[in-house]
Amino acid sequence: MNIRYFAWVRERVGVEEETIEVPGTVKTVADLIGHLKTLDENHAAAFEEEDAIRVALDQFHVETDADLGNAKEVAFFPPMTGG
Amino acid sequence: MNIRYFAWVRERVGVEEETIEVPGTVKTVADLIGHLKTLDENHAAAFEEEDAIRVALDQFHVETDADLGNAKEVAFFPPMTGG
Amino acid sequence: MSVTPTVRVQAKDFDPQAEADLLTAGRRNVGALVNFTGLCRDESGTLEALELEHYPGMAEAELIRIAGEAVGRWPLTGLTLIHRFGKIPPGEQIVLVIAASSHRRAAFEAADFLMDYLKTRAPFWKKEHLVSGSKGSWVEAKSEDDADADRWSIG
Amino acid sequence: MSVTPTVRVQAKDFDPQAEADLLTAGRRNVGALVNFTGLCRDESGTLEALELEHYPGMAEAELIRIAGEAVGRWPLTGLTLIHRFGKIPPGEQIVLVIAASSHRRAAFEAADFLMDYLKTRAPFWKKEHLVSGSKGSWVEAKSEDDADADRWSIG
Repeated sequence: MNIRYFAWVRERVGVEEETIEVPGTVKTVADLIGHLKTLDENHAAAFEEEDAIRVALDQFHVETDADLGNAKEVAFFPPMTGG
Repeated sequence: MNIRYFAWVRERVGVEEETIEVPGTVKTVADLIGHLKTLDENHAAAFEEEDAIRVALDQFHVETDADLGNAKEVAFFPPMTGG
Repeated sequence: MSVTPTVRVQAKDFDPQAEADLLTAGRRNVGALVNFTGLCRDESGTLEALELEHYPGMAEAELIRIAGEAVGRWPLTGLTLIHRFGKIPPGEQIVLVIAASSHRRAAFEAADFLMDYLKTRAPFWKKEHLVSGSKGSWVEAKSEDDADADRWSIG
Repeated sequence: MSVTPTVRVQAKDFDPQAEADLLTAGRRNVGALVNFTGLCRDESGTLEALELEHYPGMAEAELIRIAGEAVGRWPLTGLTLIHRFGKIPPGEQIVLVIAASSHRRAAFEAADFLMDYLKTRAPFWKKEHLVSGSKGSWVEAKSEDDADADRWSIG
């Protein structure tokens, strides 16, 4: 699964993008966040304030209880500040 | 007193502007309208629908119960349709 | 520092971008520009032109009063109000309002307020000239316009 | 006839008047144009530039979705949405929304809605570069922006 990070989430994780193997027990976005936090300190720091993280599945906004389904790309980022 | 008319009020009265002598009993805009209606058929037709007439005293919007005071110019016109 | 609105009543056309540029030139505190341009519609092909009558002197004075109210109500960095008079064919510009502010909410609200107030208080009247050649009639004021203007009344 | 919004995400600057002209060219049913331009402020001289990061692909897709919502909600004759990314110094333009309609209320509401939605849903993030040379920080989302966006929720 391809994972992308933006803004300070990207800075904390330390990479823009990565491909990871997700265990079969990971069904939802929340499960995925839980898994990512176990990878290393950077990921743990990035997801420390879970409420501040927004998620897109295949470029659509979703809530963290969303099923990953067959999504190819998951993106994590802070609340948006465009405009 | 100088009186100006605009839009269909002007068309009905038949003049853009006129100077008239107002009797001493005319104190308010409503009094003035009452007086103008007695002048001729055109004035009577122009002020037939009194509710549709708007008034400015010396270029400020006023209601018909306003005192004429020392106003030099009174203007009568329909509801505005600019913009 | 108080803002002096630019207000013009004129027969000739105007250039919205040139007016907007004047509100941002040399400034770095403008975060939002809201520009409203009102144009003459052809009413499904029936309208040849609108004739805009105005009350010279009072038109300018009333626009200045309305602009002053907006400046007092919202933290604007600049404000421009231009209204044309005379015969205006479909597709041409009639009115321009530009509100500049540090923040978008103020700019949006001020421009919206100005258009509502201008519609019900600025002494302009539109007469239709029809393609059919018939004289057409005076455009009637809309009750929605009064309702729109009432949205801004303070308690 | 349905309206196809113009949506662009680009590094280079844009020309609001040229975009507005495209929405009125050859048309005579446009009565109102509301043009919102968002500019980079210098924050009282402390800001050297904003760096706008975006999510390529999703930024365009989300703007198209937001524009589609506006077209479904208001009777617009045209709609343009442009958002820049990259480093933008104070005084430069960041975002443009133009809503064209026969009537002013629709144009005002659509432009206002688009800016509110864009602020909370379009994947762009601003980082400040300070004049002092220090790194600055990511601009935090404002709760007012969420509140503004909530104004448009349907029951």
